[in-house]
Amino acid sequence: MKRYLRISVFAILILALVVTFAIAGCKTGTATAKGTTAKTMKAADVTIGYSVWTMEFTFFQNLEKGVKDACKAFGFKYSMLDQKSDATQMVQDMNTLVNQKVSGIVSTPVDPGAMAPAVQKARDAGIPVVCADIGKSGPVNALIISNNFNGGQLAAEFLAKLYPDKSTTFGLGNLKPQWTYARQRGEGFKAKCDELGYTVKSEIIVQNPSAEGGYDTMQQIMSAASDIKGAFFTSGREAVGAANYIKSQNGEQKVVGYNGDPEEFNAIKDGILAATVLQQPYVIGYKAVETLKEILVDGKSYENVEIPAEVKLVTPENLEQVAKEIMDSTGNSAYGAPATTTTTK
Amino acid sequence: MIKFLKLYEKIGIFILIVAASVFLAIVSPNFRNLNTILSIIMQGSYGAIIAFGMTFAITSGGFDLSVEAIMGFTSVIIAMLIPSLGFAGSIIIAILASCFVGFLNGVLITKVGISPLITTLSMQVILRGASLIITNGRQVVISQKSFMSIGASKVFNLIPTPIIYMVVLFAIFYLILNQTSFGRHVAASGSNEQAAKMSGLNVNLIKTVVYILVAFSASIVGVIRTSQTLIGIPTMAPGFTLNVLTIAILGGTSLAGGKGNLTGTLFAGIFISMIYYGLNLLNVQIFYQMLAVGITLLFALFIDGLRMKYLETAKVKGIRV
Amino acid sequence: MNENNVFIELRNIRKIFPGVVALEDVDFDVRYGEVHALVGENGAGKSTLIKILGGAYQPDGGEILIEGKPVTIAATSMAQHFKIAVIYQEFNLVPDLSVAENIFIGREPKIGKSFINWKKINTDAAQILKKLDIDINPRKFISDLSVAEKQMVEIAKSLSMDARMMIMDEPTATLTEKEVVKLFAIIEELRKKGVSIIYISHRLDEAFKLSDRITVLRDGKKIETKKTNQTSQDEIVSLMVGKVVKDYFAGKKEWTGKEEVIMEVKNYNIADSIYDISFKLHKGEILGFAGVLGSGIHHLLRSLYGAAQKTSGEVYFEGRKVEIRKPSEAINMGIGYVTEDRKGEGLLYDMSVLQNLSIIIIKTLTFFKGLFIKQKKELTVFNSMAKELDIKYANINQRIIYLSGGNQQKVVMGRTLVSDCKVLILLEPTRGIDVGAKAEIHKIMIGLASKGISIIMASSELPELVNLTDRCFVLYKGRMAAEFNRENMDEEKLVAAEIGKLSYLK
Amino acid sequence: MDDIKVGLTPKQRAGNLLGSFGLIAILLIIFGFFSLLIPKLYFTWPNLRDMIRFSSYVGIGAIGMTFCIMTGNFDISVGSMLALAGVLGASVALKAGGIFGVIITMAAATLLGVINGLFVTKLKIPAFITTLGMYFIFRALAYIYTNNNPQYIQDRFWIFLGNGSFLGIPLPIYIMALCYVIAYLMLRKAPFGRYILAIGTNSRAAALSGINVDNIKILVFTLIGVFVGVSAVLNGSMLGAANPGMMGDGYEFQVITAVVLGGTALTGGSGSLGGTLIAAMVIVFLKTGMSNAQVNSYWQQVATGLVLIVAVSLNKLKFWLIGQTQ
Repeated sequence: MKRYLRISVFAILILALVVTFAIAGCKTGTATAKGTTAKTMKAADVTIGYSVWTMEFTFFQNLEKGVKDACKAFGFKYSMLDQKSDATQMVQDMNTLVNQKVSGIVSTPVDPGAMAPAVQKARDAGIPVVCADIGKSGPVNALIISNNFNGGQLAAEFLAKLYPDKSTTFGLGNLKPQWTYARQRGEGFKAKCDELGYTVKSEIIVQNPSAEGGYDTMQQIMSAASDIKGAFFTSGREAVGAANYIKSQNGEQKVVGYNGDPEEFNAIKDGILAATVLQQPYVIGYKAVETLKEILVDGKSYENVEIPAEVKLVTPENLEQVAKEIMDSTGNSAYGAPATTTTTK
Repeated sequence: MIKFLKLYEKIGIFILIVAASVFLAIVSPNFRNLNTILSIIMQGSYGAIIAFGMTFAITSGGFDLSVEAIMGFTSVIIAMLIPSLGFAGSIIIAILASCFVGFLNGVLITKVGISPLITTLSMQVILRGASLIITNGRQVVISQKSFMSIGASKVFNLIPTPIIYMVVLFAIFYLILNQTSFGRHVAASGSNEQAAKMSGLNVNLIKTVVYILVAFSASIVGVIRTSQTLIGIPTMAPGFTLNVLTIAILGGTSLAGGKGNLTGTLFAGIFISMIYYGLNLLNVQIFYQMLAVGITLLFALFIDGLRMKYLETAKVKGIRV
Repeated sequence: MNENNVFIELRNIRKIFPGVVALEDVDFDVRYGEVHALVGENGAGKSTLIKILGGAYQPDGGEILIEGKPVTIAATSMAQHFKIAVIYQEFNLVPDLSVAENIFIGREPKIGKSFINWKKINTDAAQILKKLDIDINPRKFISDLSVAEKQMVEIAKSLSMDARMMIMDEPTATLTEKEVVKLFAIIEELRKKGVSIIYISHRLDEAFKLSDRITVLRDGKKIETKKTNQTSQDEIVSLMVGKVVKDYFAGKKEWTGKEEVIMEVKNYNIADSIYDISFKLHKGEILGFAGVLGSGIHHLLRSLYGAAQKTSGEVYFEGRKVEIRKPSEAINMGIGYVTEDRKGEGLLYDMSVLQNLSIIIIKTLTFFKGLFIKQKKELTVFNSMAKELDIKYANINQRIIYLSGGNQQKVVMGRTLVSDCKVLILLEPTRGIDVGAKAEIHKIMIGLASKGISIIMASSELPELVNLTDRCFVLYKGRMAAEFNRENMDEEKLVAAEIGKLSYLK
Repeated sequence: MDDIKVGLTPKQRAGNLLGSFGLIAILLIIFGFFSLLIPKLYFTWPNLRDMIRFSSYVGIGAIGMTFCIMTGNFDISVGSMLALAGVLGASVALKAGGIFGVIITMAAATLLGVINGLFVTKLKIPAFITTLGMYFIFRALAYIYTNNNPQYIQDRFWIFLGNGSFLGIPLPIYIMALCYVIAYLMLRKAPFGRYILAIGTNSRAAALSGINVDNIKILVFTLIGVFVGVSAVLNGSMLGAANPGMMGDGYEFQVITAVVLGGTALTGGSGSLGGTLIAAMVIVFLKTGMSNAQVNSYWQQVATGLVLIVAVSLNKLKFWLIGQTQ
């Protein structure tokens, strides 16, 4: 009996809710229809929703800050959701934002291939979508992305300059296979090495996407090819771990990273890491909102546009200068403030 | 035959290692290099050390899914405290804090009676969140370079320190499990909890101490890994827990409890490292590495099942085993 | 040491379980250096009494005095504190620990504070085992021991505690003759040292050989304590059996012995337990099996149901030769089985009364080719069976563990009956249920037999066998020891045959 | 002498009430709390609709797991199974069309379930370990089969399954409801349900009642496959792609959490499908609420863990109140 009681209570509650919403939904539904037909909006009415890959990585934290700061600058309201590295959550977040009736969506997708239906839904609801970094699928308005391939090439050129001897060999610490976009960095690196006549002697996947994972991978690369002179790691944290392994072995090998996270800046400053390819997550985030502003407020049209974001090689020579530029443009220290004093988000 | 099967229980995994070594040594000259061998053992040590603790937990009839979060937690605490306390002080506090987490696990499991699965799974999520909150989601760079000597130096300019830690901890855990009354009480609690209680053992206390030991072993690895990279990493070792479980089970520790095989755990840790490391060196794609782990696991247990069956029949037939 | 000094005394001990008074105002005492035998039928309250002494149960009334001082034995560890050791029938040994470790668990000799002194623990254990003249390597694991060896380890364990009182529950049930002799020598030695022993056994001759006094329990009450040398086995047997209320068994129909044979078992053997058993079962017959622990009856009946494997032998059912490899085959043939271990393998304790009753036949009460249960039909079947067996329950969705023992037993029996079985195998059908319910179960059995269902019943309760069965076989150590029919069957003869005293029969 | 427990003490009544309505209460509290806190974002029909739609991902997969845990077993391989079935189906859909893709996904998952079941019962390897091995093997096969290329799902029929709606209610909700109705019928109205409960509560008694324990176990693992297959179809549809590395990552723990949170005992023998469904919704409702309220994502993790412990403790409280020991 109790079971039937329980089921019926639950069913009645659900039914009551559905009815409530059905009535409420009819009213609000017509309201939005009007909203989307309007060509342009006032800045004060705009809400930007941002769906971030994860807030566990410095890179994405900086990207998020760019999005948030841009919203503040343009006078937009702002709402952020965290995919927590889960593709299903990513789609869910996109839907949540549509339901929140935000005016525009910025997404940094964990699985760019798996967002097409969700993007379609947003566009059907009249909400423009801009991807900030990583990649895209579906009818996305714009994608702002650093040139991953080019970044890899820069790393190869840097190592080539250090070792003019063409018989020199290098190692490559690549990312897990499911992160297809970031593997372009490795592709760029390999292509450039090929072009310049160098050999990538050992390519190993970092099993554990974390600094200590890079440490392990460097150890493996050194076992496989002990005569390499340098290595490129396609993600910053792993590069620092790898460089620390070289240091612990008192090795001479040069490690180049990719991202420009604070720990990389610190490591370059300390002479542990040779160089890194700087992405500008803050700028990417900022630009994404700028693009949305042009669509929403200025009434410009973007469909499936790719906007490249500049990547830059950071070496000990230009380290201080780059750090200053970052400080000037974003108000953030490239070295990362001590954790105790940083403010939340 | 029976003697061999009995022996197999103890060293079965060792046979796998020998087979794998011979194979690798034949296909790649890299493996005839002492440094490579030491590197493989070193990378096996991280999983093995935590699996020592996990072996205790499984022996007592439970398991612990919060170990990877405990590693990150340790790492973060060290990084935050090192500027003010120096590395000795911060390591001690970090390990104590991790042990306290283990204590909480133990209390929730024994006193509140929540299953180990839910307790430690929740603890994993909570602790990850807490570590991220402490550092604001940042990785914390450690500026004290001498700290690196703990996990990244070599003894006699040859043997990496993690291997030393692994051997020392193996000795300690082995002594605790097999030589002390406490260790035998752990086995008793997992083997027949009712009998253990009837014999006057404080099973709740024993289990709580076991979860403290797991947390302790995880925090040791947290310290080693933090020292190697000189970064406090709140999200350290994602997905490592399943690896540790695999090592303990492959090592021959029975999930039914009561039988902990630390020697097996030690070798299984090295074996798993051999698969990943060795196949990496042979440029075998990561997918085939996973396949190898899965098949080895099933194969080892299949053989173990055959062994048990044989011993059972032998017993029924009256052969003294 | 004064022989008459009382070590432990129980006064007015009461223990009530839901639905059953297990012990009612029992007085009992044990002196120093005394072997005190405790006898009674199953369900008389012996186990409850020793569990109270061992700290596993708390009495609901009365008091316990040790050396004249009132005490509470609040936990098993407390019993150890008072140096009372209990050797239960279900062993409290840890299978994955060695013999020596089990003997000294919780009290291991140590080097320093925590390290086990393996040398000492093993030599100490070896010493104790040697004292018992047992040939077991103390380094062996318990899981590798035979049942008898485990028994000896249990004894060694309590010896090592320097116990002042030792309680032995059926210690010889699983031992060989040689081992029994050893055990008796040990008991003799313990007695000399002033250790008190409570000795529980179904084998009366053992009790007479060993004990100083014998206490008889029946239905939770103490009947009598006798000095052993002032009584006889016959007297004790009659005290144990008591006056049977013959009314319970009224209505038993006349069985002629000329009914057709429904099942025949020929030269049946099971490894290590049953040797060359043959018998015939007739339609409408109640066939009894008697025997003490270790007689192998349970193995035999389990294997007839397909729940255990025979090593050789033939079974004929309704004239056809059959192979019964698993319970479902037996069920399909029309053989039902009611276990003696109701909790361990009878009750589906998380499930309702209704679901427990219908589990065997549920696949036949379906429509759409076995997809859906005909719930109305299920209810009808349940109601008629509940009425037939007079099962008392609050509602059909009540979980079965909330029913009393008697009603649980009726449900478990009903489960088999609804499947229209022709042969019903009942193991200890009235174990652990109260007197009133016992009578009901007996009535049901008689009713079934009158309807032409054949019943094979194993019981350690002699009145049951004597009054219910048409024929009764007694098994002793796996072999057919005696066969009785209604005319020549009485309880004393059964007891004598059960304990292997066949000479008594002549 | 027969004592029939008709009257319950107030404590036991409270316990029963807690058992029946505890989890629903938690769901309503969460929903009510966030509705009051952020009414415009949370208390809207589209939000509620999508929260229920997304609970189908864990909710459907958890049906098979509920059965499995009821028999006292575990299946760790469901996440990898989801990925392998998903990529197989998606690759077929590219060549032969969506309907075939969906069929292949379902068939593959079912087959993988059968394999698990056979390994567990015939080789006598404990389910936990067998499925741990399969966890690695299935995922590896998914990678190898696709050579690590995401399989895009563009077929309109397949996309429609996860994203379309009928009468204003999304299809996944209908599908989830259908799955639960079927599962409910199996558990409560068919002999099968009795069998799995019997095996979970007392497998020896079940065997003595003539139940073929091995066959029922194989069937249970097969059903896990079937429901994971449905989940894979819907998940693939919502994502528009089957990525061998991303799909179903961490799914096993989400599913087991929902089952245990729903009140199914890990020791087997008891549990409820309704509990599992509500638990799956609790998790989604809580996550969405916290995200919408802009709770710091680190604090979200802490809160999720705490809610889990509290919810399971309530279940313990129930047993304590009823005074029932297991």
